[in-house]
Amino acid sequence: MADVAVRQELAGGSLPARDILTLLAPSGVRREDPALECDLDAGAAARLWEAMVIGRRLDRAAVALTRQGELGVYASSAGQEACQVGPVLALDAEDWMFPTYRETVAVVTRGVDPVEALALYRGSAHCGFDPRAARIAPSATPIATQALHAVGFAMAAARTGSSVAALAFLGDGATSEGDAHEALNFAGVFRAPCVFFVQNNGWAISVPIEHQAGNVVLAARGAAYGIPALRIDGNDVLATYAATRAALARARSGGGPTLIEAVTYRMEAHTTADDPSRYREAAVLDAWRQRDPLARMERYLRDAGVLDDARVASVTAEADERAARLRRALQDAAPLDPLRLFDHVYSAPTPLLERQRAQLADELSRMEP
Amino acid sequence: MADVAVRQELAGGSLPARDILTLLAPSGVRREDPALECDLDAGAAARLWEAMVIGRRLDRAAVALTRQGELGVYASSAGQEACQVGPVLALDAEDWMFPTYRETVAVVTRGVDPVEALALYRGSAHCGFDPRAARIAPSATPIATQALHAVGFAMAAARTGSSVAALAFLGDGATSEGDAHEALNFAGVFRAPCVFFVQNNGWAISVPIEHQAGNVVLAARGAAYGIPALRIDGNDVLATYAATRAALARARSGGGPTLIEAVTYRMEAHTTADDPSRYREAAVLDAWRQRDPLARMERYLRDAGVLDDARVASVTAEADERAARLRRALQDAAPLDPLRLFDHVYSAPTPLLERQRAQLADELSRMEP
Amino acid sequence: MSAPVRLAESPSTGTARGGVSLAEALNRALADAMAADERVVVYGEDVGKLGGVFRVTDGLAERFGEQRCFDSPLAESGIVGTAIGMAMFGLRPVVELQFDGFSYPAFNQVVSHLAKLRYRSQGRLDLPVVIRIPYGGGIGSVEHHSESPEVYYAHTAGLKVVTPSTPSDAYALLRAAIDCPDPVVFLEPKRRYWEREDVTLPSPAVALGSAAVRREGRDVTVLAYGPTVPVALAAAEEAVGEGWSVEVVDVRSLSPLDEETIVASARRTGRVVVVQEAPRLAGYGAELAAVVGEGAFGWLEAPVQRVTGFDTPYPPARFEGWYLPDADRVLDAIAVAMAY
Amino acid sequence: MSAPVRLAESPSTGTARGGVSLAEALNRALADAMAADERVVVYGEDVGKLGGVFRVTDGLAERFGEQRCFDSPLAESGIVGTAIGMAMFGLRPVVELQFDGFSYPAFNQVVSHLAKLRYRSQGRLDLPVVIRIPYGGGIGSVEHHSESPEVYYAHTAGLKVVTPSTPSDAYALLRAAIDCPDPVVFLEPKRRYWEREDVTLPSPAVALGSAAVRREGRDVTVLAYGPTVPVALAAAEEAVGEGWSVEVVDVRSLSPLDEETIVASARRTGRVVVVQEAPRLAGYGAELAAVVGEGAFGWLEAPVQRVTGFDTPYPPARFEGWYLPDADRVLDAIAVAMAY
Ligand SMILES: Cc1ncc(C[n+]2csc(CCOP(=O)(O)OP(=O)(O)O)c2C)c(N)n1
Ligand SMILES: Cc1ncc(C[n+]2csc(CCOP(=O)(O)OP(=O)(O)O)c2C)c(N)n1
Ligand SMILES: [Mg+2]
Ligand SMILES: [Mg+2]
Repeated sequence: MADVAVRQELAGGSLPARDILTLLAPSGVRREDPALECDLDAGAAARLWEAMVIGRRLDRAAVALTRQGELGVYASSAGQEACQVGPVLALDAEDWMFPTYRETVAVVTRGVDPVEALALYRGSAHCGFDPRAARIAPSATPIATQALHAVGFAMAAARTGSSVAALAFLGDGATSEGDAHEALNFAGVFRAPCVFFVQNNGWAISVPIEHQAGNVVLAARGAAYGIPALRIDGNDVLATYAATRAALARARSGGGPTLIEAVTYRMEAHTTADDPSRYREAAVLDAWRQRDPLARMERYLRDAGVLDDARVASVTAEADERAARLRRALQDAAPLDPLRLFDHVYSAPTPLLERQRAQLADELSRMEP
Repeated sequence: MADVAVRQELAGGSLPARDILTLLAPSGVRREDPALECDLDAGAAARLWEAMVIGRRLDRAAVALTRQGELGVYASSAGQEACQVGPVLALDAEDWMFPTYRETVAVVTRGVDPVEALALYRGSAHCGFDPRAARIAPSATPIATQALHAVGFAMAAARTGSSVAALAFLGDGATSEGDAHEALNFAGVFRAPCVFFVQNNGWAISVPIEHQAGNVVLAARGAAYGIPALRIDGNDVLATYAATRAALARARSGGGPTLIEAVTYRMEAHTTADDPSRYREAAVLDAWRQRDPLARMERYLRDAGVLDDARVASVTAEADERAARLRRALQDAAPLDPLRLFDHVYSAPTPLLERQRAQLADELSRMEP
Repeated sequence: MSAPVRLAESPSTGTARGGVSLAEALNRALADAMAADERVVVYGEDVGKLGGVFRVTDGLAERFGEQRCFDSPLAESGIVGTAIGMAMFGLRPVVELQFDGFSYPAFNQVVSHLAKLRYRSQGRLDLPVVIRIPYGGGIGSVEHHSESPEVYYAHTAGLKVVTPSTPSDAYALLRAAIDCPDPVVFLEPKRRYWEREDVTLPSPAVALGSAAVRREGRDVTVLAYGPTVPVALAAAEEAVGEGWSVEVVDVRSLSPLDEETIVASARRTGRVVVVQEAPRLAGYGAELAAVVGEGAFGWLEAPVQRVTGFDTPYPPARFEGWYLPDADRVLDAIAVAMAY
Repeated sequence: MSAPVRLAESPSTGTARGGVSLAEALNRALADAMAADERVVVYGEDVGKLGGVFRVTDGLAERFGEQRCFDSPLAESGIVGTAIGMAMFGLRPVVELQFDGFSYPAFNQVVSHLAKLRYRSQGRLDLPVVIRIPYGGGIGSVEHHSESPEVYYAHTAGLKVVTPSTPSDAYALLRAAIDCPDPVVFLEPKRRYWEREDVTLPSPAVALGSAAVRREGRDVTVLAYGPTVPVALAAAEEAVGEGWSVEVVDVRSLSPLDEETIVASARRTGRVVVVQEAPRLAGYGAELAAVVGEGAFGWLEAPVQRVTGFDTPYPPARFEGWYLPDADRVLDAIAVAMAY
């Protein structure tokens, strides 16, 4: 944890260094924290672990599928599983989440088929799932933009008397964009039922958080907007779950938005196209491996007696099976229909698009043998 | 001060209500504050008062000239003279300032001829003064954008080992824009020698600060960026001067940026084209008149014995004379040369611009009798 | 070219001068849309209590309550970004960006999301968002208040872009825009806000994507839109004195473009002049010229003439009378076309 | 149209394949400019230690120190806005916006300030800022990484906009852009980064504002720029088989536009095809078509043909082979022109 300690120190000048709230020590020992209550007993918490196991397995498969050319590129969630599983499982069915390209594990945890979740990276669709059915906005690539969508969604919910809330995922780098600020400010002004979940994984591609923010304690932003904020251990799925759950409850009861900074670490390259050896020492990963979100949860569940070798094996087998299904589905995927290129630009095609569609259809017909 | 009290209260939830630092009570009584030291004795401070008297007089003239059609529109500084005079007189000769459309008094205080300062509002030039000579960036209209210019300027100064600092003016409404945030964050990251002077005058056109910001204590933003921040009485010119002076000294000594929130009030309409009766009660102005920046300074200087009726009369006469000169200059202004329209799009004209210039010249020649 | 334009009078909401002003027609369209569909919400800077700096939203907050019409913080990206989120929820936001020159901070949200989310989601997300932008010059204002950004939006696939030139079109097009499941950038020719037309609202419906022949003629077609339509009509009127019969087409919908009406007119007359306030290089008039060149090649008797603003930033107010295309300049272009 | 493009190989910095790649030429131009003038500073996201996601800034931080080449926070408006301030101080910033689709957050700073500050200040402020933007499709990337935003910039008076298509032009144009006292939007055709040319750097100087005839021909002129120049050249080569002699003009400077070279070529051949990756409506090709229509009216034997991307948002990677104009499509357009 040298990294986090350094970051906290850096923050010292401008803000009393805040504790990082943790419910589960890296060792797997359960802690209590009055600032963060978790109502899940070990039995109920097991599904958090299961989702992380499955998420990590699919994530690993996605990296491999990229090497095999089935995906064009992929941004791994490795090391951040607790940040993606906890908040998602804290959502109510009707809530919406607003992910980025980093949140594939979050998207599949919400129930989206991995094939659909990965269409973006396969290059077969910009968004492979149905946002309305999944109650997930299409994963946003332009940094921080989705935070405003989440706030607008939440404002609409509040204005129409709905009790639905919105969950926005953001990276640490994203907090530098103007949109992140405007989102926090709109949320503060309108007391929008929106939870901002910032995964501070230490990096924005090659730029470390220390070069990204004048105060590396991102939770310190909350006060600027009159928004309650907390800083939690992002590798502790009990903490990510509990913090999000409490924030959603506050949102639903009219208490407005919450900013959660989850301190975690990006264990993989930025994407499969990135070469992190150019900008970071592999050694730092070791410290973070000691803080692995899955290992500590497994330890905790085993100690609590809700997990044994058999269950571990069966969950692992299920995860493998899902990964295999994903692989098969991609390998067996039907060819794409080029003419779909023209669909859904508008609610109805324009004359210009009709002409262009006809042109491509003609070209295709001329190519036929 | 009901207004400010209310605003402080509103802030309570998220931040310990901060004191508003004041060196000169509305009554004109000088106070000491360990957090804000002012090295000017009353004798030296008199020039602050003089600049405010002249600024207010010119401001009033500008409003009148708008009614007479000499100016197209004007955004008055009335009530905010202390915010514009104090910071400007705190600058060193080599420093640059980055004003908005609101800062006409600041611009003339820096030494710009009022005719040049008002060309923007006359519609004769977008910027009537020479930014390099005045060391003032052209007044920015797109809200908050100038803050980034100030930061970039300061970054450049720091990188090249210069001891020049930058002063950025911002309104309260401006703090909602993404650019304000990006400016604060860049300044924090690069420890840019830049002072952000926010005139919280309570309004962004018709929108009160309470609807603008989730936390109406704008100084609370500083901590988010690791930037020292302070909140001062914006109608106290000793405070605006001293705070800016200290911030500039810190900037120059490598201490990085400072955020100053000056709590003040917009006494006039947003601009001469605005009708504030649609959105605010005239009554609220009374409370603010009790806090007039000029009156309290005059009281203080008289009590200190550096000001008497004679000097008041002579400064007033000089202010009147400057206003008269301004009026005459505008009324006697030479007609504009239409072909100047094409100058300075690029460092040298393009063939297209040459053609268009010739076209207009031809049109003009055909119009001649 | 005319003398420098003076600062415009403020918008009248009275009816003393008879008829309906363009601003009033827009106001009525908003009110009727809000009354007809409670999913319609209106927000932006100063649109609530103040009723907008041009009073286009006057009375809406009072009538529909501040849940349906309200002031936002001063942040255009925030305005458009939250409107997108509201549309995802199921509302139909109509947001105002206060001036053309202040629409740019929202550009990323407009281009990267508003325009693309339907496509991105394979048609699963409707984006019924209207962005109202008062645009164009001629009101004697300071910099950034007189821009003609139509190309930025028209070139962006996924957006619809319309601009009315009459009060009755203003009403009909705004209603159509609000009813449309696609995002619409609604460009309001601000110097025409106070021009009046003797019309009873609601005016007849107008389909997005259709141009209108405003005046029939035989010799030359003038293509104009938004603020320059009255300029084109004035030139057409003056042309009568020269013995030229000028057809004026109000393009009205910049995206999609009604190529059919435009090409048909060009083929009829064989001569075309296009008019825009924006600078010439890569302006919308280039598209009109290109479409005419493609569709009426064999019919053209003269090259398409472009009458445009100059390729400078918008000049200070006292220069704008020389900058803006006026009837004389259009007439000059007609003369050039006729001389072929 | 070709098969779907696969994810591009990563940029090579080796010289195994001989010659200089476009990315290497840019890297060399930056290094030479920094060595020649200490006012030149380079920054942006990931341009420091990483050397940029395309390695165009590789080695600069190491060689010139982190005062001269450094990473910025993730904020494009911040990058351009601070560059403007640096230019006011007297530096010559060259900033990178990581991808075309991520240039939009900076749009307000670019359009409202960078383009206008010289004009606003009556020539008292120089704005020697270069904004480098890797642009265009064809690298098999995810959404927002393949946009062609050239019209947004070219239509903005006060900006210069250039786009090289060869390594030697890349070097020369970037040096010219950095030396220029005006702001330059420098569009780098990212799918050409790894194409090599046998050239010795520094390559001969090229003036901003000049087009280049890349291949002479008699029958048809193809106007292309940036990534589509090689496409046009390939089509010209194929056209030989049909007996058509095709001239290819690399427009290269989108603003200002070298109308003279273009019109001269159009008059010579009498037939013109324009090629762009961007959607057609109000794209840059419309300007080229309009300029040709105006300047070569009496010479044209056929309407100007526009070969463009389709008017959709940029499609998913596996569709881009069908989306992007390729040599076959250009050839089809040549055939149409020749059939008149
Ligand atoms: C507006 C914008 N600018 C630049 C990029 C390029 N980019 C993609 S990811 C990334 C870093 C994001 O860092 P962070 O927000 O910390 O998220 P992480 O990747 O660590 O999850 C950048 C710069 C982008 N996608 N959008
Ligand atoms: C980007 C942008 N959006 C909108 C406007 C229109 N506008 C001009 S002044 C103003 C209010 C500014 O309020 P504040 O920052 O508090 O400054 P003040 O006018 O009170 O000095 C607005 C919305 C603008 N100039 N720029
Ligand atoms: Mg990160
Ligand atoms: Mg204000």
